[in-house]
Amino acid sequence: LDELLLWEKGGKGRRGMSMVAAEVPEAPIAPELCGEGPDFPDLSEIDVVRHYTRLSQWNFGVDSGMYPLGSCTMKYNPKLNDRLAATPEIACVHPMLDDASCQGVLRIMFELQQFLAAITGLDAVSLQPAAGAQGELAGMLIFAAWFQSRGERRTKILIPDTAHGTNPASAALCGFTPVPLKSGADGRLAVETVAAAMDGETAGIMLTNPNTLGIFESNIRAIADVVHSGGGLVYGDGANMNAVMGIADAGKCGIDVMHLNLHKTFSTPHGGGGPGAGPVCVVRVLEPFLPGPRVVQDDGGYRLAAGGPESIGRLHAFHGNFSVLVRAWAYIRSMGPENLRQASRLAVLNANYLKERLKGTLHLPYDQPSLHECVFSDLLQHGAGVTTLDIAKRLIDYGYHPPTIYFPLVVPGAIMIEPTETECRDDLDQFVAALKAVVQEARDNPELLRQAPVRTKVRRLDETRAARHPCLRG
Amino acid sequence: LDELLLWEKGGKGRRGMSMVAAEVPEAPIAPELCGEGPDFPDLSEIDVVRHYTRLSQWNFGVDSGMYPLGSCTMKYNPKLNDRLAATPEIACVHPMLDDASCQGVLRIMFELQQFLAAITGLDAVSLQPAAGAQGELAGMLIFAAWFQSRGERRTKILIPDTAHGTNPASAALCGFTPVPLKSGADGRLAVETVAAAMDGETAGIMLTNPNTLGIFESNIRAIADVVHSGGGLVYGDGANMNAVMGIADAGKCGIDVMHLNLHKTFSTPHGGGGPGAGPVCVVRVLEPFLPGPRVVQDDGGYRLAAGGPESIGRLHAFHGNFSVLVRAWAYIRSMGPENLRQASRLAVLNANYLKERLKGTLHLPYDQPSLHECVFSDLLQHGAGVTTLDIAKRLIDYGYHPPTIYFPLVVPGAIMIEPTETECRDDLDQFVAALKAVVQEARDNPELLRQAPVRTKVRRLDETRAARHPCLRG
Amino acid sequence: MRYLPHTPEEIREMLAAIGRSDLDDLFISIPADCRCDGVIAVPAALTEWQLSDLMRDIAATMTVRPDHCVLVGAGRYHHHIPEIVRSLAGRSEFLTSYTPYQPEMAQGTLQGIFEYQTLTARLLGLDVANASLYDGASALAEGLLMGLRIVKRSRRVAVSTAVHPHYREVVRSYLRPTGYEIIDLPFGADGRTDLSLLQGIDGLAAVALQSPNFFGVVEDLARAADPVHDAGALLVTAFTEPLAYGLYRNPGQDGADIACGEGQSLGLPVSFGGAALGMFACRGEFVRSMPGRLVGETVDCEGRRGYVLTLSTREQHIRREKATSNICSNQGLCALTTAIYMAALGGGGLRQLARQNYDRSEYLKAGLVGAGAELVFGGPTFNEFVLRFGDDFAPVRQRLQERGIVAGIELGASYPQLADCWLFCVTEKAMKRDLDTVISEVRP
Amino acid sequence: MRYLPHTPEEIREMLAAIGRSDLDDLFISIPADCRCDGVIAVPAALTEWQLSDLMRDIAATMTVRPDHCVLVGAGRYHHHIPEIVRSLAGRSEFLTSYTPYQPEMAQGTLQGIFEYQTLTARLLGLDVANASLYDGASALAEGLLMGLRIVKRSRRVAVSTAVHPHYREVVRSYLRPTGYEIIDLPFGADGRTDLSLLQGIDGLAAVALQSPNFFGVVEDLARAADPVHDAGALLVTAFTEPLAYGLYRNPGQDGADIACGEGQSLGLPVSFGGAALGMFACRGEFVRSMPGRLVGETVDCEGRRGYVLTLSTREQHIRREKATSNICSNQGLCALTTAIYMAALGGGGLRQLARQNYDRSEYLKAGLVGAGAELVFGGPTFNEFVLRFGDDFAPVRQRLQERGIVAGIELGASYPQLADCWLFCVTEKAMKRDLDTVISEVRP
Repeated sequence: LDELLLWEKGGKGRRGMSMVAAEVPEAPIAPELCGEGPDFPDLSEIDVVRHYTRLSQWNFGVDSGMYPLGSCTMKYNPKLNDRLAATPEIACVHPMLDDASCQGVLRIMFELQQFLAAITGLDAVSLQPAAGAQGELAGMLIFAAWFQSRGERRTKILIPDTAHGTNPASAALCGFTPVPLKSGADGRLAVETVAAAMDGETAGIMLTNPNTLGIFESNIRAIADVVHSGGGLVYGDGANMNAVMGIADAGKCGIDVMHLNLHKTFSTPHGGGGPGAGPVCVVRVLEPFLPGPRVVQDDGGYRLAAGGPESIGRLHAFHGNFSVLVRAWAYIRSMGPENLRQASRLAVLNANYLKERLKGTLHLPYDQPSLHECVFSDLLQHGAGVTTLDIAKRLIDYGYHPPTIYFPLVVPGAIMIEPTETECRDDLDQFVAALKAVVQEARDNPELLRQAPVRTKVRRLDETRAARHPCLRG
Repeated sequence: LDELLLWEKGGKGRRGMSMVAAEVPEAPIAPELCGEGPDFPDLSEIDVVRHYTRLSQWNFGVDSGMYPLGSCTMKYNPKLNDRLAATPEIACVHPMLDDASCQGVLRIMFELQQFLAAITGLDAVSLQPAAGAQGELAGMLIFAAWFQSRGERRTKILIPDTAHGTNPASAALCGFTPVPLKSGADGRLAVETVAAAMDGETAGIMLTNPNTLGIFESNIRAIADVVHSGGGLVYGDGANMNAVMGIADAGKCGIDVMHLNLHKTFSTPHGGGGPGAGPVCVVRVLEPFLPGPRVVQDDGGYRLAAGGPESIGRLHAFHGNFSVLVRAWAYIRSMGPENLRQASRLAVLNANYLKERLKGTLHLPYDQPSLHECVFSDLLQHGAGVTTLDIAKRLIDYGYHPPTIYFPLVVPGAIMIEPTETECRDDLDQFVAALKAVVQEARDNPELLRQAPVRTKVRRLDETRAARHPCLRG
Repeated sequence: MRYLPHTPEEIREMLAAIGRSDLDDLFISIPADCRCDGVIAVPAALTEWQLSDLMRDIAATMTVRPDHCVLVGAGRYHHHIPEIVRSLAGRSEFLTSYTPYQPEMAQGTLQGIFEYQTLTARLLGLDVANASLYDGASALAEGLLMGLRIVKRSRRVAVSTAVHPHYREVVRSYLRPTGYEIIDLPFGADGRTDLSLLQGIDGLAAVALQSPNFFGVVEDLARAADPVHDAGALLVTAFTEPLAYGLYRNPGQDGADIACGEGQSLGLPVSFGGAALGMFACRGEFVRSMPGRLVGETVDCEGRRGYVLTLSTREQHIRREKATSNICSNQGLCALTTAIYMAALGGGGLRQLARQNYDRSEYLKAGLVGAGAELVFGGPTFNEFVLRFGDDFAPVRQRLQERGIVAGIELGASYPQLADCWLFCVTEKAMKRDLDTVISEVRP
Repeated sequence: MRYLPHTPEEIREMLAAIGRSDLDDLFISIPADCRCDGVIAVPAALTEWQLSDLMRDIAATMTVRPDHCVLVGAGRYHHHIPEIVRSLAGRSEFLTSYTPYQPEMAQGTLQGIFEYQTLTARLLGLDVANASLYDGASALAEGLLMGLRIVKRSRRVAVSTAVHPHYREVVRSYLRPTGYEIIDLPFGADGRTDLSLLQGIDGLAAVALQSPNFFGVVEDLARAADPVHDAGALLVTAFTEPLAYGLYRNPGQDGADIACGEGQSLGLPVSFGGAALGMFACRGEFVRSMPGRLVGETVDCEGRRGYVLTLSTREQHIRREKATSNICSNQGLCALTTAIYMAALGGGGLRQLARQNYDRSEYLKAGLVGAGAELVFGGPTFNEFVLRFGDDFAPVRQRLQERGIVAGIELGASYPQLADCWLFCVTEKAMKRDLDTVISEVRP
């Protein structure tokens, strides 16, 4: 059952929303500046309600079922936090008012800064970055500003092949040239690899830890020592923080700068692509470089403190995705220290349980102690002429969102599974059963997989056509 | 994709909701009175969220599409009114507090009483009945109390074959014996029919107007005169008020008692079966018989006035489905007098448009000027061996909720369509096209209809088995 | 108007299609003397924003606010409601659907109600529960009418005077026109119903007790069942606070034939008493005499499990005047809401929550008795109890109300013999600091 | 904890299945010297009810409340938001889904964003819009970086000083490390940007103007386009109040190559400035240089229309360091929300609403000028304008704030030359009676 596009519906003169009555006379306006207004369709309220209700029904969310998208931490998004973020007194605060009018919201931001520092083991936090990639950008801008403040010119940055995909682009935006490093056969970066690459032109390293294979970079302290002694800085991509809350301390690992993804570890909803939030945390010495303003507390209460002369400056017109920050704050307040740690422990338990149960069904390229996610490949299915893509699409017919596929690049045909802690064992068992059924089908009737999905509103879409003949608007 | 029953899920010790911390010591309790607590499943919050999210996805509502269920007035349910009814200060009011603490909610009830009186043209209103059928019951109790107060014993009640189905049962609950009356070939009740049946043992008549054929009982004033002059009362079933707001005046029609369905005419959501609200409206002379308490206004503000000695007494522990009343109040305030009238005019326009466009496709047993709904039958499809039920089920595959079927009983194989005013012409045209396509299929491939529906979670369910071997719980 | 989609052009075209010249033409079947004069006397239309402002102004007039501590029960109970209950029950597929007459399009509602029936039957300890009735009061009336249908040729029911006074009023309203007789059963010094009267009554179809009753006192149902059954009657038990069965024995265990009452406590807002939920359960043998909708499990033509409305031969649209009731709807969304609440709470949670209510209530009870109040009834209670104070309590209550605590209600209006007795209710929402405030205000 | 489903028994069994003895065993790969000391220093867990109470207490500390009349814009605008926008955008299938990497399971998000792109392109008068960026400020930075990519070998951009000061700060942050030069363009007495400087600048990739600009003044974009293009640069226009294009000519009509700005006005709450929405559109020829996600229409293997993320060869996960931006998400739900708002408003509604803003703003402007204030800039405005008062305005503003009206902000912090100048904003939410109150307070 299809739903037309908005502008294929409606009739001129309908209205889907109340209009305030004119209380004042119409004012004259210069005709040469006047436009005609955009060609939007006119709809009634029920048209709009049905349109978006139907659209929503073609979407799969965490509330619909398991979403084992590796590296994305699709955990349960508490409804309570949505309501709290919509508290009218909070949702109406204008960001250009004076601090005295904003004490409540400043308090939330101040506390969240403190909480994130405590969770990472780092010293200072800016909440401004609106997403993980902007957090990375903030980190790289801090790198650049640091070396600039020291009068040094360093142009290279080391990035292992198990890091997140945004890292090279973030580094490049700040003028750094990424230098790829190969991880070892155990899926970890070796100290020697770093030592060999580190030189006086190298600004530092961007590590994801645990990395995208779900493996903890056990050599991280030694690696950090090598980088630091070469005059470089260590960037830790904190997107996988869900594995190690209350367990690993980024500061002790030797990390200087780290961003967090509140929409991953801290349970804020992904919203079909955003808004997220990517706060950046730093060690004390880098605090002056953080983007401003940040919230400080003194006798007068909470206030916004602008960035100093070394600050990289603003990254957002105001304070980042504030309504996302409120949700993350609420999540941390709901969990407390014990439950945050337990969440990580259970996330890792779930991933290891899945790995154990799927071993043999799917090829496991790195059979290492892993944390919150595990990476398989389609190697065992090559005989049947079935690919990772086919397996993923067939899983859809079983009611699951597929895992992350073809990432990390270090594993050909990767199938990267992150269950998160909010899945219970029964659900994991059902997922295992579904995946095994798909793999059995791959043997018995591979065409089923190649034709999949068949139970969705649309079947496999022609992405090549979309790119060759772009139709980007109606 | 199936969803297990609640108790097929879960694990003992999970919790889906916060528990307050114990602040006071545990108190002793008599062991012989102590139970073990019920055998409920223990679930986590995400279990509960997914369970009910999935369940909701198997339901069709007004927000999903056209719901042309005759006699049920499935119009758009404004979201705004849901929010207003949930206003925290309103949703928290305890009904045992004194009037001074309840002025706001009493004001809403008082105004709604006034509004409903104005809309019906009757004099006094009780909001207590929790549904249309309870409103009917209230009406019949008023009939009984009226005759009792006059020392009369009347045992019969006239009910035409075009009245709503609950009427006989409501009358019987009050000890009246329903006397069925046949409507004429034009779908209307003739004055002579009533005159012939009216006698000194007859308490009155229960009319639905417009009746269940969608036809206005044009003889109503003469009928009322006959009943009144025979010492009887006239009950008007106001379930079809959506046809005549601001157009027909029940008081002028000679109606003494009438209930309204706020969940039909006044746009409150049906909730899969309730809560509804069925206020009862009466002429001045019957006011003392209304259920109490009602809200009155005097110098001290609004207050609850208990029923007097002639009142039929309470029908609800408190004030009926108050949160439904708030929504209806909000709807009337949003619409104002012009839009209420226009809603009826457009509802009737839509029904007549559909009737015109479907004439010939489906058999129209009463080709009369009709109001908000029209009744067809499957007569033209008998040749193909296809029934009303098959047509209804096949419509489901086209994405529509079927019309009301096999009602009213006066039309064999009835298909009763009420589009309501909130459907736009495009949507009516699409519905007509779907129904014509189904009728074409009935000619070309009747098996398609008999097998329908095929696009739903379950196909035709075995209702006989459900009744023969009842399984009413897990 | 945003709810009316028709453009003037569409109206013209549609009128043309049906051969009418204007909208008024559509109403030719309505005689002139049945017509309205002028416009409807309701206020002019408000925009969404004006109406929101108006509601805000009305809300501002409410003197007892959401953050107040309201120590009042008497049929409606303030409990915490998790956000998920609100958000799930508010999903528009549930909210905007009709009674599930087309089961293939309503499996959500139907499975949800089947689960509600199951949880309700388990909670009440009976074999089968219906899809809900309007509220606890009408459920009790329907329960007694059901007893009168089952116990043929009986025309009497006995109702404890410790049943909620409003429930008794509704029972009277329902039974009056058909001339059934209602016998009042008195309560004793312990606040429990005195059943000694029963022996002398002939033709008794049902005996109604409420437990915990209006005074919060838990009736000794186990000992009541035998005398009731010996009198040839059914034991119909009512309740206003089902949470009690998380801690106390349930009606089914104690021999009730029919249990009926109010489900508001289980996840519904107090909301001035409605929307309410009549919960209704009975022993299996009586199912065909039950009022109200029932959902049953069955299979579809391919053998898949599914749910339908069933046993509708009891109902008005089939049986018409011979139906078990005139009811044709249920409180569907309210039933679903309480099912969501019960699912979120779970069995373990229900027990803990009931404990919290009991312990806090006992804490206040003991504290006030310690401060000089007299406990009016000696029987065991759950989360409500009745006290008498040496001095006039009204001014104390007024002071407490100014501090945001609503301390009980006075019983004289319903029970003249209990004038100056105050009914208190303590739920998990009452914080110790508020209870301590009440105690210290009372202490001389 | 209600978010953690594992029972102790399940944990035991799962550990047994993977051959570990306890949960700590799972972390053997983490060296001891990388471990946390003790527990995380965050406060103890709160129940749902405790957290709700805490939020209520925090809300109570906010002195500017939802019913206040806030005559402040400067980048965020108070507009009415219909309840349907909130309730539809809040549907959990939208809210809890990820970036639509699996299009077959995400047609809702994808069609919704395709429609957003379309409405945005139509609103801005350009050929193509992306799926959104973080906010207006970073959108402008990305727009200028895009200009620098398109106009090869250019290393300079010119930015009007009448662009929102925070936007200019963000531009500086983004451009600083790569050494691009930013040239400030001054504004004139009419509040419009003075473009006469442009002629002398070499190697200019882009010129950024905001319209309406920070002072609320509508730039004469039509006359700006030629000199900018003559200088070999792209015209990049920013905006903070897209509602203006319901009344005024849109950037595309006036020759803009790239238009970028903030979409908050279109149905998003002010919410202390976030979540925000960076709207971004450009001429069709530049689409492959665009940053951010794009949704395109295509067909499935059976020919049915469907939507996918497309042109991803521009993006970081394919091109890595050669990508057009490092962005890998969008403000998906914010974009969807504004699309819902634009759909509910419609073209006719947008025009009416823009008129309401303009008329009310002109009413206050004229009223205050009549009461003695001086209009600082002579150029035409939309819903914001700058005034200077003869007497000290701060005490007047304080009195108004006590009456629930927040009257403008002072500009000295961002523009020392505009100390004692006040920027006012009037939207459709400002009622005439509030505007009259302001005027009468100002009148000597």
